[in-house]
Amino acid sequence: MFYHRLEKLFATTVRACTVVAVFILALVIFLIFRESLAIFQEVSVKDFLFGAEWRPVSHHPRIGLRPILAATLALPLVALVLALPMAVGAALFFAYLCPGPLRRPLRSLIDIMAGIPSVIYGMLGLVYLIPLMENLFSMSSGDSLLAGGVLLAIMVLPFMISVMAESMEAAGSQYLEVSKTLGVSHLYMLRELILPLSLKGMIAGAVLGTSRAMGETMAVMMVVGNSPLMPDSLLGRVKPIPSLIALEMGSAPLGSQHYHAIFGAGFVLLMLLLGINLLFYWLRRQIESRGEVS
Amino acid sequence: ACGNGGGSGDTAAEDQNFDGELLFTGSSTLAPTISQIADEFQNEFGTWDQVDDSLPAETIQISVSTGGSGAGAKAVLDGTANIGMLARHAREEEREALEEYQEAIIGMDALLMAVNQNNPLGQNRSEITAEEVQNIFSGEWTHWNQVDENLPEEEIVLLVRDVGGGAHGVFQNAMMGEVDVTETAIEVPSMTGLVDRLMNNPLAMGYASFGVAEMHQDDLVAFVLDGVEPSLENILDGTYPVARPLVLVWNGELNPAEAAFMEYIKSEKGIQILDEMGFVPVQ
Amino acid sequence: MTQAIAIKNWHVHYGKTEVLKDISLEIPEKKITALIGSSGCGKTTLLKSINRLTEEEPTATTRGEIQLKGTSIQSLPLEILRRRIGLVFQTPTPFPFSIKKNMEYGIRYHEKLTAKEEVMLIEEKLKMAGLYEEVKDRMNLSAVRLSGGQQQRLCIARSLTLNPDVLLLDEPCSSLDPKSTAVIEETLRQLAKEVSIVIVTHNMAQAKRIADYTAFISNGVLVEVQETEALFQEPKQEETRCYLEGLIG
Amino acid sequence: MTQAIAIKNWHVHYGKTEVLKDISLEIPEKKITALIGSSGCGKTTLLKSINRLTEEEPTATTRGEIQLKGTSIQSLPLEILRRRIGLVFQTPTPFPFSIKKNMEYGIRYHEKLTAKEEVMLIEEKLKMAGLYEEVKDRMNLSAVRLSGGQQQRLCIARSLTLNPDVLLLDEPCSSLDPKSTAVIEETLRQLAKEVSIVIVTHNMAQAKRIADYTAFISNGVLVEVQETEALFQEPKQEETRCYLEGLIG
Amino acid sequence: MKEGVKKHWKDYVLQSWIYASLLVVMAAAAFIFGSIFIRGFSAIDMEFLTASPQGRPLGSEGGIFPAMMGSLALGLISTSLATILGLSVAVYLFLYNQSGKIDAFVRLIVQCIAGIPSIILGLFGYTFFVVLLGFGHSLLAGGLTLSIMIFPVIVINTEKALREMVAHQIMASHALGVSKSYSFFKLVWPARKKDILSGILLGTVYAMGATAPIILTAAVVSASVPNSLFRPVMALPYHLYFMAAERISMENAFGTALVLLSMFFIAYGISFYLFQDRKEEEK
Ligand SMILES: Nc1ncnc2c1ncn2[C@@H]1O[C@H](COP(=O)(O)OP(=O)(O)OP(=O)(O)O)[C@@H](O)[C@H]1O
Ligand SMILES: Nc1ncnc2c1ncn2[C@@H]1O[C@H](COP(=O)(O)OP(=O)(O)OP(=O)(O)O)[C@@H](O)[C@H]1O
Ligand SMILES: [Mg+2]
Ligand SMILES: [Mg+2]
Ligand SMILES: O=P([O-])([O-])[O-]
Repeated sequence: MFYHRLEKLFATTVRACTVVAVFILALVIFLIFRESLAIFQEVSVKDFLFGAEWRPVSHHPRIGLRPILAATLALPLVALVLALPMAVGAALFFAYLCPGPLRRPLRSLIDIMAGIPSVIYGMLGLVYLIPLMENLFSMSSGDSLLAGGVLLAIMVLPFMISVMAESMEAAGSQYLEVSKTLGVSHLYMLRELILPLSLKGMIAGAVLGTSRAMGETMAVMMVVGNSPLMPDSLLGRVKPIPSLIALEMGSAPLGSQHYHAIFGAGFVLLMLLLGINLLFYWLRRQIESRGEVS
Repeated sequence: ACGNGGGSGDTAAEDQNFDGELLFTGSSTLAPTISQIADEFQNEFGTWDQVDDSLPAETIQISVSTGGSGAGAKAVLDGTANIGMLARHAREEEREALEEYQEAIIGMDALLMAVNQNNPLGQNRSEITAEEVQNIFSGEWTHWNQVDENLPEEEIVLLVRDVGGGAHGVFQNAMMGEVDVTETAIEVPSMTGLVDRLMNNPLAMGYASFGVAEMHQDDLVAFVLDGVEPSLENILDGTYPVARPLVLVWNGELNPAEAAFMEYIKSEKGIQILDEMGFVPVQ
Repeated sequence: MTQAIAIKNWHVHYGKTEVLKDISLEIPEKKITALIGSSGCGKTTLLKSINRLTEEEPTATTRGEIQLKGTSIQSLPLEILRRRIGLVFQTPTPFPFSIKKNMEYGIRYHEKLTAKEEVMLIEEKLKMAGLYEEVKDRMNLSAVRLSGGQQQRLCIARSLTLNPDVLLLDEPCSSLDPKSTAVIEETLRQLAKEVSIVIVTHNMAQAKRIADYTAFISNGVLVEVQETEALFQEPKQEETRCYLEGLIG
Repeated sequence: MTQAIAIKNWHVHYGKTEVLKDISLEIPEKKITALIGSSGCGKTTLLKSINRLTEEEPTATTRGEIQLKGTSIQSLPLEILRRRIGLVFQTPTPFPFSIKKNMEYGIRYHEKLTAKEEVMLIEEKLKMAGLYEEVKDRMNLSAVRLSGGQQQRLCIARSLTLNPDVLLLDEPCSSLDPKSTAVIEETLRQLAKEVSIVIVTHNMAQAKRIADYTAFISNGVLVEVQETEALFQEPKQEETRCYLEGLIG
Repeated sequence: MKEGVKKHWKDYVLQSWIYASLLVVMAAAAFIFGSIFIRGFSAIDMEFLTASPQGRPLGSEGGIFPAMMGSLALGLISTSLATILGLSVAVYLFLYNQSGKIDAFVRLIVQCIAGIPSIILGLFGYTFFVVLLGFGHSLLAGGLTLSIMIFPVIVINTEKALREMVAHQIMASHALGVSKSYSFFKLVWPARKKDILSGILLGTVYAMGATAPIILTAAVVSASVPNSLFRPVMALPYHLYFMAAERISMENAFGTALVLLSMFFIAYGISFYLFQDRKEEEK
């Protein structure tokens, strides 16, 4: 009998693939770490992370990630500040105010927006956003932290909306009917019941959005100017880790100091994002366990 | 074509190993030219046996990629490309890293100190000194009025190639010496991109490849540097200080297909395209 | 006997299936009326009809008339109607806030009270629902930490904060232990002095214990309604008898 | 009286909560045994234990022994065990395929029959479940389009295709109308001539009507088991009496 | 007052906030889709869809056919690999695993892989597939790298599809004593295949839109239609990046963007349709 015999093979395949999947993560972390190890033999971890200058191929090479790291953190922060209020507002609409027939088309639209490849966003940024910045702020060149932040905000917005709307629905839908029996208006319910209930969902959306923004490469690279400066002004130019890798990796000779330094930067980024994801995982567990109590 | 040293008995075995696809990687300055030549080559012959009847009847396929001169050297080193394109001399380390380093210089290029045609400085004068260039690119001077009191107090927007670009090293060595280029400069990942930004920003200054600048003569002002005009002759005889070679590098012997195409690059046709693209061919 | 609510030839369809068929029923004032019937016969739907929650169901369509003290419920603004008719669901549905906030939720929307008046109102209603003594010292406790029975009484108290004329309860004790059930039954008996109550129950014994009148619904049709005693002793309809003897459902 | 199944000192934990505590119970052969008890007392868990479906629940751990005709169920290969012990769930669980495919599902895995034998087997089992006449002309109809009662009978028939020795039913009639219920009850009475049946029910009347023996479980503990008549007339335990009088649950 | 609705000032604030947000989102959507459609449409003609990039600089004329094929090939390879891996993990969690701890652990890992930024995957793909395993800059290396990127998406989407499977039906299948593979192939797959497939399709377009992972592993500026796993390929997103960042031709960049976006719409259309279909069935 075919299926009796298949069972063993199927079960083994399924198990083996799961093990492989688990090992992929380990392999990624290990390899990136291994390739970056050499740089820490030349530069101390502290100097690497907090050194003030990134000049890997100068006559006097200096490998300091401080301005790069600061930009890596500043960009998603700017994006978050811009996107969060709008994401919450729009998510409320999609979860509780959207008229029935519009619901699915609009939600699909948001999903599609969340899936647009980032080069397309980058191209639009290059063509429309940068000249706009130049005109608005009379900048001599529109490439800037702000341009990157705005573009990232637009990119993560649909993603955050979709995460938040889902969690808002999950958090509030069981109380809708009860609230109605108390004769209160829809808006009253939204602000007194749904908003407080969605708090953790909103945090989750914000965290996930931030982590996306932090790892984003192509779009950001096309609008931030890529000068390794401290992000001390919104209109200043910056160079975050993903841009650094994309720009410099191509030319860093295999095994050179520059090459290892790039992997070092990549490892820092990887750790940052894994950290954020663990945080998110913990947060979601909190939310779920709260769900059980009620 | 390649030497027909092998007996005809080996042809079958050769056919098996024959590799009719080539990948060039490296200089963004050189890439458009090589792909142009490759395009002509493919159109003219189609299959390898048309080039040389000792080669099998496989379709000619030549891919060209960019990433800067550094990427070219690296790709040959890690074996991901057949031939690397460099818009500078290969560095000592790069030569040493390759066991059997081989190169061919196919042309010359220069870096012009250029500004937008509406740039205040460009409209005032046509000359610049090496010292001024150094002051500007090191970040000593940040506004145009520091270059010349009569100019408006507006920011100088510096455009440079990223560290992977051949131009980066050439400019550093020829103009800056030990002084670093300021961090406030905008890094553009290709020469065409750099020139494009130059054409669109009246406050910008940058170093433009002679070849690329040629194509946009009307939109740019290229300065005479320390009294030397960036002309064909001055570049060829080395009087213009920021000149650079266009180099193809590879490791070991060329295979038959590589050799056949290399021949074509050096042929009349190749030279003509190089010339059309604004570079100075060398034999 | 005055009526709190009069239902006249009431029909409800979900999509194409008719779940309530030509129901006509009068709910007497300040009495407890029990609705019994097998699962899926339409009891919940009838309760929802009375405070127009059926309107929130996308597929539901209704026909007929329901009056609250002589006024058609259609003509009343929704908020006023739902203020006057409270509804408590089968599963306790406290909001996941503190006890205090649960109680304030409805009040703050409908009324402008001083802090003191509010505290007093909340206290009064918790007492009416028989919950006050148990929670008075921990009003800031999250309501979801209360026991099931306490949660259900909190929901009743929350409904009472709006001073409704009618209170509808949908199997309020089905998920509770016997002790909580007894407390809630006592609470309802007390409340019936001031409020008209309709209670859906699947527990015959409970209907016998607390209801003044009992209505039996089968398959969307109102089979009969009588004083509770009479209905259980001598049902007029054969169908009711079968149901009570456990032959159906 | 021979036993089909013997449960000995059986414990089940979900995570840290013990939901079945030291259950010892014997299921007589070719009789109907009813399990009664309030919601959440562990009836479903007991049924799942018998054909080792508890093993599919990630958090469940078990202790004790269960025997099928004298052999420990642990020692039987899972496939054989589940073939010999069928289980029908509370909510009808037809697969979203045609009636025919639903019936073939189990057969095709366990046996190699010719097309003709298969058709005959399916026909026979549909007849045993009292469904044949209603569906014989539309075997290719999607099973989800059947009525609830028909779906449930289909699930019974599907279990029967494997010729089980024991059939476990978890409140099979709870979502059905009285007529379907009557049909299924009749079906079960017929089946009991050949198969040992365990049925969970929350309907006392149903237990009275069809069960030979009745076991009462409360809070994970087996309170008592007797012949049905005896249990309902004179329960030995006070707790059983309370439950039967409707004081609990 | 209409319907007795009392509006608090906070209600006005909330309402304006919600609608302002909605307006911004809709305006952004309209702008993005509008500009790409309008500008992209004028760039697209038969030649654009069927020819190779031409002109000087390369890509300023001609079409994007090899890039379309390259992207399809990358999508196909990455999807097949990721599907095997992703489906296995989802099925393992759903049917086989009986430990809550393993479940949580595997989910955490999948979540973490989903969180690895694509550029880091590119770095990984370069060191592992390109250099260590010696696949070179190639279709295979790019496909493998992309498959790691989309595999968590497939796990998550498949999981979602499986979770909609009524738990009781699975239990009923177990109760019939059949094996798990039988349950999967005869019950779960027929019942949920449309959802699973639409989840996979979304993974495919996600792979086809990614740039960062393929820069270092697979993509080149110019190559023929892919014909070997060990050759580099052109890809739509990288071509788009090249056109836009190097300012070769904004018109063609928009055209490429529109083609890329159309693939998205087609995929969403198919999955929308599959979804619709299922809803109908359930009635
Ligand atoms: N929102 C809905 N859409 C479609 N059908 C519904 C909906 N709500 C209820 N029904 C159907 O209407 C019928 C009556 O449902 P109702 O909830 O009123 O029954 P009930 O008497 O309260 O049952 P129970 O005792 O199980 O609570 C049932 O057949 C049910 O399936
Ligand atoms: N998978 C599970 N994980 C954790 N707890 C469970 C699980 N299944 C059941 N329980 C718990 O075990 C207890 C017994 O459940 P069980 O389903 O056996 O009760 P039951 O007697 O069948 O109830 P009902 O009459 O409502 O069907 C309940 O408290 C239930 O909440
Ligand atoms: Mg109900
Ligand atoms: Mg149960
Ligand atoms: O030609 P580049 O090396 O400067 O890109």
